[in-house]
Amino acid sequence: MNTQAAINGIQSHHKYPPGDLAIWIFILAELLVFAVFFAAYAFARMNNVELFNQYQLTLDRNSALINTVALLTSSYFVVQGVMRIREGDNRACAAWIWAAVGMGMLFIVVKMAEFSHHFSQGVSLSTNSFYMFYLSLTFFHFMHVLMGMIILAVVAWKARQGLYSRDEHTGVETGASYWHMVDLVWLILFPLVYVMR
Amino acid sequence: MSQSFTKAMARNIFYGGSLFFILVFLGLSYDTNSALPERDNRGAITETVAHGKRLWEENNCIGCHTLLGEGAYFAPELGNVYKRLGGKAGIIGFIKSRPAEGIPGRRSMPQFNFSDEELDALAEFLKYSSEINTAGWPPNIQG
Amino acid sequence: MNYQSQSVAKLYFIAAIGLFVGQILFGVILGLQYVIGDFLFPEIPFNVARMVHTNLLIVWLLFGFMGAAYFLVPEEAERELHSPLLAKVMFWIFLVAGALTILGYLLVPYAGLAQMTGNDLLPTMGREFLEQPTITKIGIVIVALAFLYNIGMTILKGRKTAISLVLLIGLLGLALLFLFAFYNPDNLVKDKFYWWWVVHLWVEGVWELILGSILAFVLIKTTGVDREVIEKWLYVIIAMTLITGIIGTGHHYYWIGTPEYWQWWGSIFSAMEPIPFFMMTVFAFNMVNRRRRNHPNKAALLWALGTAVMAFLGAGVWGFLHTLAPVNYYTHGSQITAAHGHMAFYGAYVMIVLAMISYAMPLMRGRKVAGSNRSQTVEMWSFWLMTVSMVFITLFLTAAGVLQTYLQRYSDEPLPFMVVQDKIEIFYWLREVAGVVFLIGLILYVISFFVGNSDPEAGGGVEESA
Amino acid sequence: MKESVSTNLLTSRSALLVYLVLVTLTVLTWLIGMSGVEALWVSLLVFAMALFKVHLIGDYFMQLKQVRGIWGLVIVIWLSITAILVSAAYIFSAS
Repeated sequence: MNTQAAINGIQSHHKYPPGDLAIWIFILAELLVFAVFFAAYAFARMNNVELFNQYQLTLDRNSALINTVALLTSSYFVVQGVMRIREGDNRACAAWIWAAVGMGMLFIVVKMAEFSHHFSQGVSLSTNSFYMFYLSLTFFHFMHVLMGMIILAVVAWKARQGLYSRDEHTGVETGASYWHMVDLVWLILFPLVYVMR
Repeated sequence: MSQSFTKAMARNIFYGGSLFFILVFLGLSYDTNSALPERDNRGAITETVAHGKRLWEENNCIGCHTLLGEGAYFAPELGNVYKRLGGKAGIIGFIKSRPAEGIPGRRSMPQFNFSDEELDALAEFLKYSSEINTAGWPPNIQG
Repeated sequence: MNYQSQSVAKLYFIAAIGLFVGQILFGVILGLQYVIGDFLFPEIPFNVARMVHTNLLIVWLLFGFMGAAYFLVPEEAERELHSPLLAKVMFWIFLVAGALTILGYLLVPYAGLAQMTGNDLLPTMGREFLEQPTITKIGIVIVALAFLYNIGMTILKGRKTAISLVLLIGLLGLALLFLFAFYNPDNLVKDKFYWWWVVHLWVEGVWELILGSILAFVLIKTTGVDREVIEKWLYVIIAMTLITGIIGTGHHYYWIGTPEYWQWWGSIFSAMEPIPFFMMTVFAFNMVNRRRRNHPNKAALLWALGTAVMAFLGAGVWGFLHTLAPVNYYTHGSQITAAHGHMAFYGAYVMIVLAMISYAMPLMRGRKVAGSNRSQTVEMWSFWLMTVSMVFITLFLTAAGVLQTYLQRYSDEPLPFMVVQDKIEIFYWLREVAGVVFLIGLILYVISFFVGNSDPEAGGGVEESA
Repeated sequence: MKESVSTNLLTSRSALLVYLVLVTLTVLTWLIGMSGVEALWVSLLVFAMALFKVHLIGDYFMQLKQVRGIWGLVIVIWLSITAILVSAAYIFSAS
């Protein structure tokens, strides 16, 4: 079946990435914003190394690990979903995508617990510049996860309705590409904010 | 995999993306509103200050001056004029001293013929404005 | 012109051009007051002249937008306007209210105007660009609602295209956000915070939707490129505009008492604001290169391309110059802001309205597709005169602003405001000269409507007007 | 049936393999964080692992390895810019 998928799937080389090109323009814009945000974090840290190092220790790395694995797993599920729809299997595709949404849900729950822990200690955007960046970056990313989940939910629902096919499933690839972007950004965010000193 | 760039997807991104960033903006605005009490010197807003603000508006001071850097750029910044002119007396004295017919060839503030009470209210308003936490702006006393 | 009711736009356009002339006359007066401080003092003090200058700009652009909508929507919806009568009535109400307000500024001391119009009941006056008496503001809301009703009904009953929907969203946003003009708390920081919801979210938000849709309309008409392609890019560009522009509002929240994280959020997002403008430039030239016909109305196309370029320069590049917080710390509230404001407004909004007028006017005046060659030649001369002089106004103000920033804010021994103003006087003189050239360009623009009316149509008027 | 080439890089097997590498590197990053080792080179190592992970996501999950031209390089370009800016800031702040 896997070989079949490979044969039926996509050709070895393309001019454009999978999904609607419009989403890729959007992805580029988002990536640009995040890149600037990351650089801003790194340069702001330059002037406040001690402060950043001190408050970084108040973050919960275990939660961050769970969240990273959750996003990676969901991305993997999405990949499975894309492969299934390339075989024309709407039901399996929907199941995988719903599983990815579930992993997104896990991320949301863990992240909310983290936020509420910080808020209960009176931490806000105005506390200091480390927390400003931590909250800004994670909140901004958090919103992206929510948006990605909505997109994936729509894709899964449409797949369940049998609205995609082996030949026409751009919608699935579009949603998948966006979700991978959300995952990808977190992969930088996690070491940068939680680990690197 | 046929390449596609569809109007429908572009439209969805417009609606979704706009809504998304409106929500982020509202979130930040909410936070700003809860952080403002620490910065905006609201404790100092008395009846007199409010009266001063009304006078500031009803004489269109912003049409020449800037306040916290916003307004016209024809006359000096007034966000820190309380400090620059050394207190209320300096402000009141300046406003009172303006010649009604102006100064030949030069810019001059009009003579508004304010009452003493109005002058005090304006000065109080400018004092309140000068004590807002503006993140260190302007860079120096000249505004 | 395919629909009879489109012709109401003519009224709006004529009013817009008339008010434009008034705006520039006052602009020239202002420029002179910068160098001859007592010019017209105390009869027309600077603040009054400036109020007239900026308010006329806003009002004539609104007339332009409304006219554009009345012309564009029937064509897009493929039906007559819902109520041409309502459009005419609202035109006169708006014109009279606008004229009375301007006369009020000029004839009555501002404080007296505030008292006459009952500013005490609901104080909204005396804030930059929102100087209109409260009653005028209420009038604006009523006119806007009637206008939206008229446009909305037309779209609802007819064909719904991306262009008319985007235009409608832009106009709706314009009306909605204007409501924040009525919020004026005693707390100065809150006042300023929400004041930007009108000002910034207008010019760097919803107005750009209006700009985008008018540009798309003119491009479809003049290039004949597939609607599908143009509308697709319209969506992408305005999406980018809102993505960057909404949080980009943060670049106004650096020094007005708002929390300091805005320095980061504002810098990051507003640094991206040139992107949609750049995309618009590339898009416009691309469409023209792919054109499927040579439209005889060369002037309209020139204005459309001019918009794409000048909006990028004025709003994009000149905005970026001072949008980053560390730069803005020194340039905030200096002549740099004035430089940016002039070119951005001209490039983005003045030019797009003129592009629409240029396209629509010949049709409403009974031509098949375009004016005569002679009239177009004069119009194109006016384009270059106005555009080049605006570039120079911007350059001179930028030079003034850089010097001002250095002398007053950055040097080791900062000089007082008025001392600095004297030192940069030469640039104000040069700006005034450029301003006069702009006025000449504008006069030429008006003349272009009276030239060559008996000449045959450019290109013989052979082509389809669809 | 479309033209098919057997060199399709995204198969169930390769996807699983990539996924396992990603998780392993993530756990490794976490371990380094928990170990309390502090040095510039450790931070840069962690960062390099993150960059590699992003590259894997781009090439395999987003399937950019199969895309010719500029679109196939978008993630790599993004990565390079981010990498240069962030590591420059870290190197400067350590010295």
